[in-house]
Amino acid sequence: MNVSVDYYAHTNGLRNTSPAFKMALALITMIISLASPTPLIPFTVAVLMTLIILLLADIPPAYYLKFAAVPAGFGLLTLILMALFFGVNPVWSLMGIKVYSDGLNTGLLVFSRIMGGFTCLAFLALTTPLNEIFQELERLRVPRAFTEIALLMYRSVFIFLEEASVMYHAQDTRLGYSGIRNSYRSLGLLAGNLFIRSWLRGEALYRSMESRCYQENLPSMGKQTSTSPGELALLLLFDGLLVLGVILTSRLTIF
Amino acid sequence: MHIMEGFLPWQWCLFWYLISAPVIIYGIMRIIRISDENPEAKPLLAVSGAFMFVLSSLKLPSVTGSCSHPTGNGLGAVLFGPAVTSVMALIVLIFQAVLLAHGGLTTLGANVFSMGIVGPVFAWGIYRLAGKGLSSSVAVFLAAFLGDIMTYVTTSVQLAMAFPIPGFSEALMKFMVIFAYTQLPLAVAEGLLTVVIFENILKL
Amino acid sequence: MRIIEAVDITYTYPDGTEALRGINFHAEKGEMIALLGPNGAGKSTLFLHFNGILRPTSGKVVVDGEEIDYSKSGLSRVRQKVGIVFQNPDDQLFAPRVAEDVAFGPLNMGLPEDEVERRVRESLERVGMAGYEDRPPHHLSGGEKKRVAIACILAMEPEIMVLDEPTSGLDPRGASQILRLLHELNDAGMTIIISTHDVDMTPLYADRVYVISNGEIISEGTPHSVFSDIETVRGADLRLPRIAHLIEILQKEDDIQFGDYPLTIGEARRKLRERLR
Amino acid sequence: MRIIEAVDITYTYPDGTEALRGINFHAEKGEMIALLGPNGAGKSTLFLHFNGILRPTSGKVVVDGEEIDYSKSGLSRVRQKVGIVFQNPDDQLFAPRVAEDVAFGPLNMGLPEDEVERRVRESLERVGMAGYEDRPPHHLSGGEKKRVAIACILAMEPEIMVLDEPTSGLDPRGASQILRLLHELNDAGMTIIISTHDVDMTPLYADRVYVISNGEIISEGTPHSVFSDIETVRGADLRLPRIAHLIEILQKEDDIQFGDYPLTIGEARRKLRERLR
Repeated sequence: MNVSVDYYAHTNGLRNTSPAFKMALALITMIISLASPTPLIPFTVAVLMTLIILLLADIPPAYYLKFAAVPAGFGLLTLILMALFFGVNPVWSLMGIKVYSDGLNTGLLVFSRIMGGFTCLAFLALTTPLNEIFQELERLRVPRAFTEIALLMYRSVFIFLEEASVMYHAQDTRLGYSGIRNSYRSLGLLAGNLFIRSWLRGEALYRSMESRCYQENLPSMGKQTSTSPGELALLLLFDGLLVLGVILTSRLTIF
Repeated sequence: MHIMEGFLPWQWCLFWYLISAPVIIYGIMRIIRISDENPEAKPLLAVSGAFMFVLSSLKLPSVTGSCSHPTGNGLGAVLFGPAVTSVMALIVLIFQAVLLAHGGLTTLGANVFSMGIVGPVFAWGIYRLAGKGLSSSVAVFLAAFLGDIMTYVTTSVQLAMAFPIPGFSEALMKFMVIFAYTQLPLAVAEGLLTVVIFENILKL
Repeated sequence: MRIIEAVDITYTYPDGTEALRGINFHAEKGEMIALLGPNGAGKSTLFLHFNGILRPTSGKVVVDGEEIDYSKSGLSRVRQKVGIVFQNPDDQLFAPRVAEDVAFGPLNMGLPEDEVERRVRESLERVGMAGYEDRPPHHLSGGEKKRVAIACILAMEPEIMVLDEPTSGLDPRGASQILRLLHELNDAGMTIIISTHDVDMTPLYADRVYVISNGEIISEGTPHSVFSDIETVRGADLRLPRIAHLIEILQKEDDIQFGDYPLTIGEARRKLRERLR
Repeated sequence: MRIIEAVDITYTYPDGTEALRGINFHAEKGEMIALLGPNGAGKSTLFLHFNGILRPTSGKVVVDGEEIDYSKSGLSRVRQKVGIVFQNPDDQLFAPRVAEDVAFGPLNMGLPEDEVERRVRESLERVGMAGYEDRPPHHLSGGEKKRVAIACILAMEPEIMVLDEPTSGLDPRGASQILRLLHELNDAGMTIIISTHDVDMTPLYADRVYVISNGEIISEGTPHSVFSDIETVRGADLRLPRIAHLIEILQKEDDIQFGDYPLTIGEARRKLRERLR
């Protein structure tokens, strides 16, 4: 149960940069990386975003590497699968296994986009607390009912994660996870118990909100932040250069 | 089954966003109506969403040795109906993308469609149909199991549409075969787990 | 002047459980009152009546001379006068940031933005949590969460603060910080009602004590008068404060007479000093 | 014979927080030990090392002369020897019936049905909850839940029982029942380790006390030796037991000498009786 993302989101070096700026940077860059028809720009995005995460947001490299290992591994697997199964023009043949050049190209492109997209997502996740993201969405006129539920959910998630982990330990102590049969029974009991708890918490929460004059709608409570002209210029420069790069490299092929 | 960030070409990302949007909008309208009638609804939906998120972060051991993350969407569909569940699923997917780096933001539309719309609609429909003749445990199992299977089929279709190499049907076959090996046991697992959860909730 | 009063209230849960059976309770303005009772005696249920979250099956609750009006606007009024701090701060803190949680009440009251800001700042200062505005509650310790929960109520500037087991689960330092805070608030004029089963702490703060057992008030008075009736206290699954118990044993078993039992360390010190010097 | 021993263990959470920094701890067979410390000192984290739920970042845990083997079968063995009762019984009671909850451990151990039944019956009898087999656990009182939680561990017949804050949140009667039960189990030969921040109760049961603060053991010894070093105790956000505090004040402020501070009512009574008669 990995909530250290949330911990870094609240403590990283870019904690006080405007969330709107961080969101715009992550999303626009993500889209540019996705729109690039060749792998070079997505890989560039991955490198740049990684540098920002490590140098500006001060995320410990060891932690970041572990965090990035899963998508990188999955991306490589995709590359291999695509090269072997998703092509029509074989280039090499090793012991009867054919490698397709077009498959390899598609695989490389998808791999690069996964890394480009993931690093943008990681940048957002590690620098911006989830609640600030939803508060920005609220300012963008996403319906309040949607953001309110998400904001109310945020706190409960951490409470339930903690409770679930204690329950899991309590079951583990009594050998609840020895063997698949036991594991199913235990996990089912845990989930059922957690479900009941979640409803009890819902009631308790409503009661305590009622005590503080809650009437149907949460007042808007987010911190007001604005994007500075400097940030805007930086955003335009950074993503403008990337767009230029996409145009220049659009005819490049590797294999 | 989450499609990762960066995996789908942008045209398909946009396509699935547009397809999912009407359902989400309808779901949000339903939520607004429910919470106007009952002010307790929002806190309750929020804790249920948190429950779905936490459930999905638990690892479920499977026969093949891999791990699945139960989604709780089937459970949600049975409790709240498919439209509200799709909105809850969307929020949970955003939480998963940002807190756990599961799934992604550009692929959100596609993921909501497979996991938040198709899965719950099937689970709900099957629960309704099966609930008439079969015992409630069997109905719950079928709903969760087939809801899961339909989610995987949908994901395969989405991937085959994005990578129709050499053609759509060949690609679909390949994705379905890959999923059949890895996901079928997990669908059974989730079906069983949902039954156990459901029975525990009824007993308590 | 009786600022809050419960007159003969009974409450029966929908499942038929009788939680309260004819409770009479009142607080004078500026008092600090302990509602002492074992788990399950009805303390929390009674508290939920004080600001109209629960409506008594029979009887009435009077706040500031007016019977609670259970209409929307009436409830909003009474909830601004009577603030409840719940036992588990996790049930109460729901916002992603401390400052947002504290602002929730004032915003619901429709106060202008700068007034909300002032109240958030001042309440956090008062509970010693200034500087924590941007923290998410799940990064706080138990004692800190409790203090933020109190700030949430303070920000509504109620006349009466009702606290359910405010020191339960806290270590000695955390508990004494909360107690000191409540004393300060009380000195500044706030009426405070505390539910507890901690008999050792009760004599340290309570002007008056109610003992509740099985949904009934079975004793009422100053700490000394309540604890002098040992049978009643023990009948409610409670006990004497340890200091009083020591003196009781010396008096009963060893026939060393002290008169009225001292309840706190300070009182016992004076009594013993007289005898030992 | 040291039945359990933690040798120089450190534990760092994935986010980099150092929860334990070089803990040395041991229990002799048949001892009753208190691990005293404020909230957040690392008590629960340390306990989770005792049966291999957490694996130390460095150092080792030795149970019954063998270092914990973290393989599946090794963990299964150590968990049958060391049982942990968690702080909140709601986190460990899941089943719809008390009997099913108690049977959970023995069933997971793969015991035959009649043996499971015998253990369920005997453990419930031992904690005084016979006759509650068919009740749903969430309808029990706090003290009853706690006793069922203890029965759940007893049913696995461990050699060592580890309890996290067993009396927290309980009213005086509930707390003293749990304490009596633990004494009985200890008299029957079970090694018992209790984490707590209740300094008043500690001297009533502990053969030996460890004081933990900020992930380090800062003091160790008999209750008398630990509490005689007041500075260390207060430095760990704890305090003297109230009885000892009374005597301390008399000794320091009023210059009435008693020598070693008494920690319990019984001890204080003897000291005072000598002086007063």
